[in-house]
Amino acid sequence: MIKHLLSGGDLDADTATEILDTAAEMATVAGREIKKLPALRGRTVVNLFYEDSTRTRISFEAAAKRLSADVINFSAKGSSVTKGESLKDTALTLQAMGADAVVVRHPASGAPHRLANWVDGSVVNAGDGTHEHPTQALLDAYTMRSRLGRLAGLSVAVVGDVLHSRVARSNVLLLTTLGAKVTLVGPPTLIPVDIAGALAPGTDVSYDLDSVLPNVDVVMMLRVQRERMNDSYFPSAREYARRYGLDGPRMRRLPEHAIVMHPGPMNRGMEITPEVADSRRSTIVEQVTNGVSVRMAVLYLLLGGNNR
Amino acid sequence: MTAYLITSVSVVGAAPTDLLIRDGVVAEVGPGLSAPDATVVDGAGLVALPGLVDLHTHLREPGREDAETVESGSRAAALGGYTAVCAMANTSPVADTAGVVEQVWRLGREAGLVDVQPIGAVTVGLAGERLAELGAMADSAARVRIFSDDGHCVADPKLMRRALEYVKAFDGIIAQHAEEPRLTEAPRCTRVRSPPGSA
Amino acid sequence: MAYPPAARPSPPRQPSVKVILASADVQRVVDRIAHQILEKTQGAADTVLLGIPTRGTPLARRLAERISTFEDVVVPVGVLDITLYRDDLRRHATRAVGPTELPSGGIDGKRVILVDDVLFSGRTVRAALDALNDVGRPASVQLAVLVDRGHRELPIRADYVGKNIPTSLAESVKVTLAEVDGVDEVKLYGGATS
Amino acid sequence: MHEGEVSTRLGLIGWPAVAEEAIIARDVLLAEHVGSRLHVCHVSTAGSVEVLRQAKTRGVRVTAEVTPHHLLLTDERAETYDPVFKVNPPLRTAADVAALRAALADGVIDVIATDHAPHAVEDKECEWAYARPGMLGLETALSIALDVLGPEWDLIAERMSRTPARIAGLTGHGVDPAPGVPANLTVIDPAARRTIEPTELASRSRNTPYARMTLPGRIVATFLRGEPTVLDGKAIK
Repeated sequence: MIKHLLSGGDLDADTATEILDTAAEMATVAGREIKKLPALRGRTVVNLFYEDSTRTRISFEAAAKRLSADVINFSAKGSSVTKGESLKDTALTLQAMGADAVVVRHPASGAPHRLANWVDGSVVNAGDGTHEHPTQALLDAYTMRSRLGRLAGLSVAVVGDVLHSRVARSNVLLLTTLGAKVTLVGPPTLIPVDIAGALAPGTDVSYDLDSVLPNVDVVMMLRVQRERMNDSYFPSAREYARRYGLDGPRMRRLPEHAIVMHPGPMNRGMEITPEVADSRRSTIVEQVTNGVSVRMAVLYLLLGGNNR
Repeated sequence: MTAYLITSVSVVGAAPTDLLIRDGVVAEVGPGLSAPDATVVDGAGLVALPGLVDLHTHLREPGREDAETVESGSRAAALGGYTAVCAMANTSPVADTAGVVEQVWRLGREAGLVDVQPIGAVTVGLAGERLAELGAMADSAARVRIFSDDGHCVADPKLMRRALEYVKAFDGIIAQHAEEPRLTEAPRCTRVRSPPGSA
Repeated sequence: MAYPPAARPSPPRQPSVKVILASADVQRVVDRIAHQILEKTQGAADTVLLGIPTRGTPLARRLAERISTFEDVVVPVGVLDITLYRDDLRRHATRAVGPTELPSGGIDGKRVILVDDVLFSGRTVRAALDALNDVGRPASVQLAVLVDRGHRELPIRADYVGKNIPTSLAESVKVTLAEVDGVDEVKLYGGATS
Repeated sequence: MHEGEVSTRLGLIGWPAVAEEAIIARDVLLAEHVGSRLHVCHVSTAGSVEVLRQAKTRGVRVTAEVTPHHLLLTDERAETYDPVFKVNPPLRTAADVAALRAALADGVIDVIATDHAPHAVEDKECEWAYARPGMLGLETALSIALDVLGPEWDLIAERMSRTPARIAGLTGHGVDPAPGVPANLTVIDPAARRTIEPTELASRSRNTPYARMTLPGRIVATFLRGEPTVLDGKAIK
């Protein structure tokens, strides 16, 4: 079993499948009267969040508490102005407090990897800069599998600002490992120049959303920051929505069984319209619930045994 | 000054020979030399090269003596086989005036380990907006000949042209840090750190 | 059967293997336990069988099937995974979590009979009781095991025992079942030859 | 770091080769137009080599330097996110390294220059994005030249002594030891091999990218105008 979860690429097919299967078992806990399992009793999980993200933090907090772990939230809303503590000193502090696992979200890519050098416990990457967000990819895969029954052979379109998307990177790596075929769609300015070679061979790129929609099983819409406009990645929000937004008519060109996913939070009216977000194809709400089960599975598989 | 006799050394890869150093110069080069007053250095299997010269070094002094000083940098250079190094201008204060370049030059002489030739900034404060007093630095005791905003690119084409032209008067050279800043701008990634006292 | 005197340290040799229950015996023992359950529970009303993976699960199904052939009563069967409740979780690499499937009628107010292949230290049963506690509130809990090899470390005993096998700690008991291993058999390995 | 497959995989902001090549192309044209000399610092890409080659064939008075780390290391080093490998211009690809080595051999690149950039520990022991770019180089440059070029002493003397001295106008330096010449020289043991230990370096900083690497060659002695600055491998003062 692995010690840290820093990238979608850390997981081979068997390990990833074991996490998804374990998550399925963990999901049954949610239906119980007593939503508790003793597996991590006495373990300490620290949520170290340098970016405010209640959605991800409460998901990890719920997961850890359901497994009876002690949770310490450490939201370091520091700013470049305050001369605060370095990442290394924060890590040594957590180490001194006996943290068994550190769940870290940080605006700088690679921060979790540096942290892993300074703590003995396990490090879980909850989103680092524009690099990766592996538990998001796992809950996405879990959602696809539970909705469509399989992952191998699935055709998945990931649409939007791939260049800055840690969710896209983790998904490309994990889905390819699990045998799905990924097509990246978006304006050329928001697709990295050599994404296939860099991440996963066999990844396709398309600049035309309408040509891709009819033959995919999953379309994952990525959040697009409006501020990107000021950096002229695209001329205007309206043009972006017109060419790459998922609206009703486009949704109806999807195959009957196809599902629509979004990591949230959504820009309704930008990359996705309310009609699509609230349709029965949309898995946006269940992605959140699945997130807790998947994170329970990850924490259990990292901390449950003596994999020191 | 002590004399030194380096025996059976290969000068720049040539056949091994003896090399006598006396009064600051190479006195003799040839086989079977003898110099009773000289300290002998066994050069068997070794290669003698002209002292290395580094066109591009950061000695950090003045300003960041915690990272390096002219003396510690000079010592590292000597241990690397250097006898002269050119010190870049991105110190604090920036070496964009005769005063600072002379300070660096003097620190080099005091250290006495390698010749330290200061490089003058092309623009004031390395900001890429106004030419620094290149003439004053050229005429200073440091006799600056190379000018560079290294660490930053002289991005404005007109200013770069002016700089290239202006230094022709004293046979100067502009050393460009080639990086179009508009293509390498990183988005303002604010350096987040946990606020003090919240650890 | 008294324990044999401590053997002189004999030269190391192949651990001895002894077949305690051949496949026909296993089937007879299962039938006997089924009858005992029917007798003790007066017809197995409001009773649920929960198998403890891995081999408790097929045993529970066989018991339910035999009970329904002896008397016309359908005893619901479920599976209770205890991995997350084990007290030695931290001593081994992380274990895979198995499925827990409760019968549709649930277990609240029911008589639950836990079924496992071998009763030894009793720690598995304790974990099963913890797991049971989190999934419902049965009226009562009983325990049926194919083999009881002694060496209890907790105050736990079985209500239905297929075969008592006195063993030394140097020995090990291996139960194989057709559904899992292709053959019904109980073997005793190693230690002193009785 | 270098914009390419590795930066895409690591999610780090890339610094494309074209950003260097565009400026070099512009500046050689400017220098040619005003008829002045230009020196290009730390050339790092194959494309830059081609721009310089064309300029030189047109007779532009341009000289160029390459650093030891751009002759030896590639962008894969950033995969641990250890900022000791963060430098500006960034480490590039194997193809760039090969092009730089060839250019150094055939003279399109005139000199090796270290871009020795000491940094305090706290400026390197942090997140990649916040770390300051730069690597130590003075104490390892000749070993890397030997490693990359082999025992080509004349070529090494040309690229690391004669030509830089001429460009910088440093009379008395860059002259092969011969009777009457100022005794500015260094003596190297080419057969020696040493493993780089950051704490043993004379520099006040430790940010060498060659930690625990074994490199050929060790400086035995260095003389500055006849005075020894290094004897028996140790600094005199």
